Amino acid sequence: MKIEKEKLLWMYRTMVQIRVFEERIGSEFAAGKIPGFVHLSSGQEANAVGVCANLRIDDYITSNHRGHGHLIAKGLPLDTMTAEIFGKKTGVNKGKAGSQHLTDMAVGCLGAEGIQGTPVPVAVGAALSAKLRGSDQVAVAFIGDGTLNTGRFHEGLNLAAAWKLPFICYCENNTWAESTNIYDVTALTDISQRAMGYGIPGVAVDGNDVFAVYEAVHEAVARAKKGEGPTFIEGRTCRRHGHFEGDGHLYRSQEDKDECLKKDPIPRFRKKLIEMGTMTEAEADQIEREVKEEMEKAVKFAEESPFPEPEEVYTDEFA
Amino acid sequence: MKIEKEKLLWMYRTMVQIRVFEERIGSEFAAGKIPGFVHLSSGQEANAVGVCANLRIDDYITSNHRGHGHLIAKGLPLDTMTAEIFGKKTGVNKGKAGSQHLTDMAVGCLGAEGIQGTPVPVAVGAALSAKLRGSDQVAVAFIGDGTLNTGRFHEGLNLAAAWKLPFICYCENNTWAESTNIYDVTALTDISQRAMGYGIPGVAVDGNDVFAVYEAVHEAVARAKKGEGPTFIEGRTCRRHGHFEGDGHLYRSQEDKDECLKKDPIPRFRKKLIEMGTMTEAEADQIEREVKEEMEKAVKFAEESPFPEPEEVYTDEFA
Amino acid sequence: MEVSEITYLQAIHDAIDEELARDDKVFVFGEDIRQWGAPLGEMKGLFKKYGPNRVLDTPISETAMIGAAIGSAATGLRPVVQIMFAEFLSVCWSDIFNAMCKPRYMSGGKIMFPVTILSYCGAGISAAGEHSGCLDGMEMSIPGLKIVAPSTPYDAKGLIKSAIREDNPVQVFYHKKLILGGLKGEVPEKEYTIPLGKADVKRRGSDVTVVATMLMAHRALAAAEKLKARGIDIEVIDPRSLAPLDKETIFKSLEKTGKLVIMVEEPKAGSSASEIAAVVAEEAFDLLKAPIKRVCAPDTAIPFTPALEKVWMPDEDNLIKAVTEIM
Amino acid sequence: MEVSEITYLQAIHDAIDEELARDDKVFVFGEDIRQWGAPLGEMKGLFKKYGPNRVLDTPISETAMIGAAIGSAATGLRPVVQIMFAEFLSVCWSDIFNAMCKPRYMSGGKIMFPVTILSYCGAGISAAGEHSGCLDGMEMSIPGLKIVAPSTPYDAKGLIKSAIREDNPVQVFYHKKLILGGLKGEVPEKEYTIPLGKADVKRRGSDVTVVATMLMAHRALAAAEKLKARGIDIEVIDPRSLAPLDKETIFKSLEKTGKLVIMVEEPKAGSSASEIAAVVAEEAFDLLKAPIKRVCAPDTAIPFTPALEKVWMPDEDNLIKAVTEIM
Ligand SMILES: Cc1ncc(C[n+]2csc(CCOP(=O)(O)OP(=O)(O)O)c2C)c(N)n1
Ligand SMILES: Cc1ncc(C[n+]2csc(CCOP(=O)(O)OP(=O)(O)O)c2C)c(N)n1
Ligand SMILES: [Mg+2]
Ligand SMILES: [Mg+2]
Repeated sequence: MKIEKEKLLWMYRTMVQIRVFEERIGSEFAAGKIPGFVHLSSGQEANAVGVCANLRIDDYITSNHRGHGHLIAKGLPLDTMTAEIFGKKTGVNKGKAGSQHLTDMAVGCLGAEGIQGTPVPVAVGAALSAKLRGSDQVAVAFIGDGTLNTGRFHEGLNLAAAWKLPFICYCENNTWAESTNIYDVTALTDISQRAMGYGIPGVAVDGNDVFAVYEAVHEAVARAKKGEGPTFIEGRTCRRHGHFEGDGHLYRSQEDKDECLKKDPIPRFRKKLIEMGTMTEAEADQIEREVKEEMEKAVKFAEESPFPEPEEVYTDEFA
Repeated sequence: MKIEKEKLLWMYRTMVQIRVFEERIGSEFAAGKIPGFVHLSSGQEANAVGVCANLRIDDYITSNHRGHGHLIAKGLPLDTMTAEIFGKKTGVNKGKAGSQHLTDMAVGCLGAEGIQGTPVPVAVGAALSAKLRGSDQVAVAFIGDGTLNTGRFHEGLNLAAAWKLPFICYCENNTWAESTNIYDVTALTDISQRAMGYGIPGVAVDGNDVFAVYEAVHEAVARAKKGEGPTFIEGRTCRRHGHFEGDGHLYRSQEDKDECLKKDPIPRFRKKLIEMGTMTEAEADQIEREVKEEMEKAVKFAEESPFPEPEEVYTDEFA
Repeated sequence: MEVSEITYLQAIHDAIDEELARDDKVFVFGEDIRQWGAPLGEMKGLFKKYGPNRVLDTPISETAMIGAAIGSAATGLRPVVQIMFAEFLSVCWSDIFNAMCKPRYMSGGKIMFPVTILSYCGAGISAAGEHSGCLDGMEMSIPGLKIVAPSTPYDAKGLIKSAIREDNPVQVFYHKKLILGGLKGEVPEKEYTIPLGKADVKRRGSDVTVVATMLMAHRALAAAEKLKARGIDIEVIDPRSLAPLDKETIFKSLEKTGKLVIMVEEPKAGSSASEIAAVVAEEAFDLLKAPIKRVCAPDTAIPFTPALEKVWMPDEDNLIKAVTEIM
Repeated sequence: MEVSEITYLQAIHDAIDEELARDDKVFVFGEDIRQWGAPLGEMKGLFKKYGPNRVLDTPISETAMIGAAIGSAATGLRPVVQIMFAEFLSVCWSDIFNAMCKPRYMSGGKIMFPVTILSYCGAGISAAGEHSGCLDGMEMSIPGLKIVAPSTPYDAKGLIKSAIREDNPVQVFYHKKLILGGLKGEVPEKEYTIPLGKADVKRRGSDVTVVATMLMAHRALAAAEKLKARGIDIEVIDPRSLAPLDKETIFKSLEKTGKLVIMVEEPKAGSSASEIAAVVAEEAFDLLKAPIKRVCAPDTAIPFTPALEKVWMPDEDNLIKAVTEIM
């Protein structure tokens, strides 16, 4: 599949953005600068980017606790996002959401949900809306493998299938849900098989290969726009960090962790783009420098921003 | 498959019992003698009986709103059941349950549930218990086709599959959930395909043929007892009555209704048993007479029983 | 003003019908709407009139239904979702509590969900333990949710129309016994709405303030006549909205009576009566001359048999007793 | 009596451990117990000690987990099920409300469910809007459910052991901030249990009765010292069980003080404070000399940022203000 140069470069930059963002958030968290919990998506960047490279700004996504990457790929700026995660007034959600509930309709993000499974029916609702309004928008729910066992996944997927909605369920299968391996809590060996219970296509792709992700989603989007209904895509990927920062993921074998480091999607994509002549080593380095600078600014912005005033606790409950 | 004569006769008698019971409950309801709502299972008898003919009294079932047949087949006596449906003190549940929540642990009935889907995880829990206690009991959840779209079905089935529990999900596919056709609210044309999403066998049988049901369940029970895990069985059947008594089922085509009457499992089984020499016409007639008499007595018992005393409203909340 | 007499059922129907006609962003979905017009028939004819893009039948998937409402509301539509029996709300409780009612706040105002949920509630028809409940008090524990519970055709129509126009999630309860009992009442022929959060004094009186909702409002009015014969004059206030609650109307009445009985069709613990009592005991204590009585159901499930269901449900006698005790 | 000082976390652990050892019908299951010993570590070592038939890891399937608890409890076992964060209870609300808490009654006593549900609750660690709530009041609307909310290691251990031995469904809440804060307290080395439904007077006082649970009980005790400096002597009652509620202990205190403040970490509407206030306003009105104050959180979702979360949570100052207002 041919992807324009501009888009390829956007994809590369965005993957780097996510990695830089996540690693920096991780170190800021370790330094005690971030309250609460953070779940990082380092290593899973090809999924967020491969999906969102197929979406317009007015397409919809829902996301989960490991959502930073999805939101960056969908267009949320690093600065207000960082400020949000720092709990600052200038955060995209005024510090009320934090890492786990980032939401911005301006870029089509209906919200990151902390209750596993919820992203599915909510995105299905957005897809329904697109269909009823006669628009050609699509909606994507990002979920993890653990979420496949929630009732909401089932009800949402069935509804989307029955109504042939322009919906994609994108499952990042990093094989772990907290400390629990997906293959210990289902009887499936091939997760994408779950789609068969709904009569819709179930596709498995290498979730560390952004091209593979891009192509699968491209097809799913085309299918959605043709009114042929939803697609379930399993992106086989892995988690470089623990479940949340502070989790030593001792439940994983060293081999599992080492394997994951080796599968890093970013050097792989970089190499490919250079081979393809899309960019040079120097250009790639330049992108990385720019992104780091951007993140530096974002952290500075967040640090220098004030916390919200106490009165803010009473606002925004109702429209 | 060879079934002993005694069991065959029990199966025939039980199917007749269910039909006689349901039709009589229907006419008592029409006569204003029964409070609330009743959902009759006339036409679906081969399912309840084909399943329960494979169960011991200490095996477990859960049931749904259309549960009379399941409970009769599991061994609940007609008299205390009728009294229950009449709301009487002598009812199996003192009149507190009514038609929709019949429960009796003495015969392994963990309860008929009014919230669609609930029978699945509850029966899965009983199967878990059987496994943990090292018993060879099995648990069956009776559900309807509409229930396949509930989150509870999904979570229960996945759990049973993951844990390889001695569990059977028996779905009576009468194609209707109230006024909604199952094929309008899923994208499946073959309901038993839903099992594929869990990595367990999905079997479709003619739910109007008690032999077919018996055999499929027989195999599922054997599989369960061998520790191989759950089976999903779809019994393709049909509803002779409306959703509940009083529903004119105008949403069904006349053809659909006529077809259903023609598929009556009872004359079919009767004919077969006579052909097989298991019983004679006269014996069959005798069984029918006996059952009618039994039901007559049950109704008399219910009618003559008192309502519970007002103080009963305050009892039984806690063990 | 031209008025006509219509049933509670018709009022519900007309409210939805008029809002569907008025605003093409409004659509309605749920189980068994297309053919049945919903189980009790309040949506009869709507599918025929508005077609499959405005009136949709769903599978038995309450969590997906609320999800669909949330997602479509956030993206420009105004969904009206029928979650049949009030108990079924518990099936999608997280979806209502977490996914629908929190993000407005959590997002710092970056999203809004104009969703209306319609549900049947109430006992008295032997629908047994899972199809007879009122969950008003339980839902009052959910921040971000508005709750209305109309007792008359007039209130039903006016409140449902307001609910559909509201930019926040609103739960509408209607009582099965008022539908099946064929309750009638006068309704203006001209369009009208009733603001959420405005109580209605259904009967003026000076001795005791009785706050009662839905079926209980009718029982309170009936009890009022009997109490009058005994020389006790009760004021009957129907809050109509439980959230927001019109405290002022209750406090104003208490200035006159100093005595409060709250009558609702829920188990007492954690009921809407408890919340109303707590508000009064906190904010209008000085007006009180007697204990606040709650006339509620026992803290049990709801029994099937009419012999017990009747005892379970609060009735005129329970109210008369409570009122008399504080006279 | 020999005592030792242990943490709140250890107390939870020991209670479960001892009951697993004592009764082989007891088993525990939930998400991430095997490897993590549950997310906050209160079940560390149990898998190793009791093996895969007594300690089970589940998929993310809360409705199936409650179903599994119901089905196994009805058939001879005594399940202890971990539904992690209190908000996740809303995911299986119907299963708790309908399937677990009704059938005992509906069946006329033909079935029983000795189930213990364990959940974390409480804010103060910036866990944001879906991992910070206390659902006590919401659960108090469920007939048939007992609810305990211990504030000390002693209470936690004694109540959890009783909960596991109880033949009815019991919800146990423990507060994340008490776990993560490493709260310590004395616990007898000899086995003991605390009966459900028995409050504990955590501090004697004569001016105002303060009822407070979990983290709020600690804040009330801290406020008590500050109030003492101002010459106000509060009595702090920790109900420990919210259902059944030990009304007598509260009423007895009110005989002395005549004044009541209830402090709980929930949005005010529909909170456990509302229910307690309503009970007092109904049954002990004559003892009251002042309005019943509820010191609660605002009726909103819970904000993430510590700057706002701190304001959202009821604190000593809020309590001191409320107490002072009714002096
Ligand atoms: C309903 C519900 N149950 C449990 C949790 C706790 N929880 C948070 S993240 C998580 C694991 C999710 O795993 P997965 O979907 O695979 O996503 P990943 O963390 O691997 O990205 C769990 C169990 C939750 N958030 N919601
Ligand atoms: C959670 C839930 N939603 C909706 C209902 C209302 N309801 C009762 S029976 C029924 C249809 C059930 O259909 P099916 O499972 O096919 O069983 P059948 O009636 O055909 O035997 C519905 C929707 C319910 N009881 N529970
Ligand atoms: Mg995962
Ligand atoms: Mg059916």
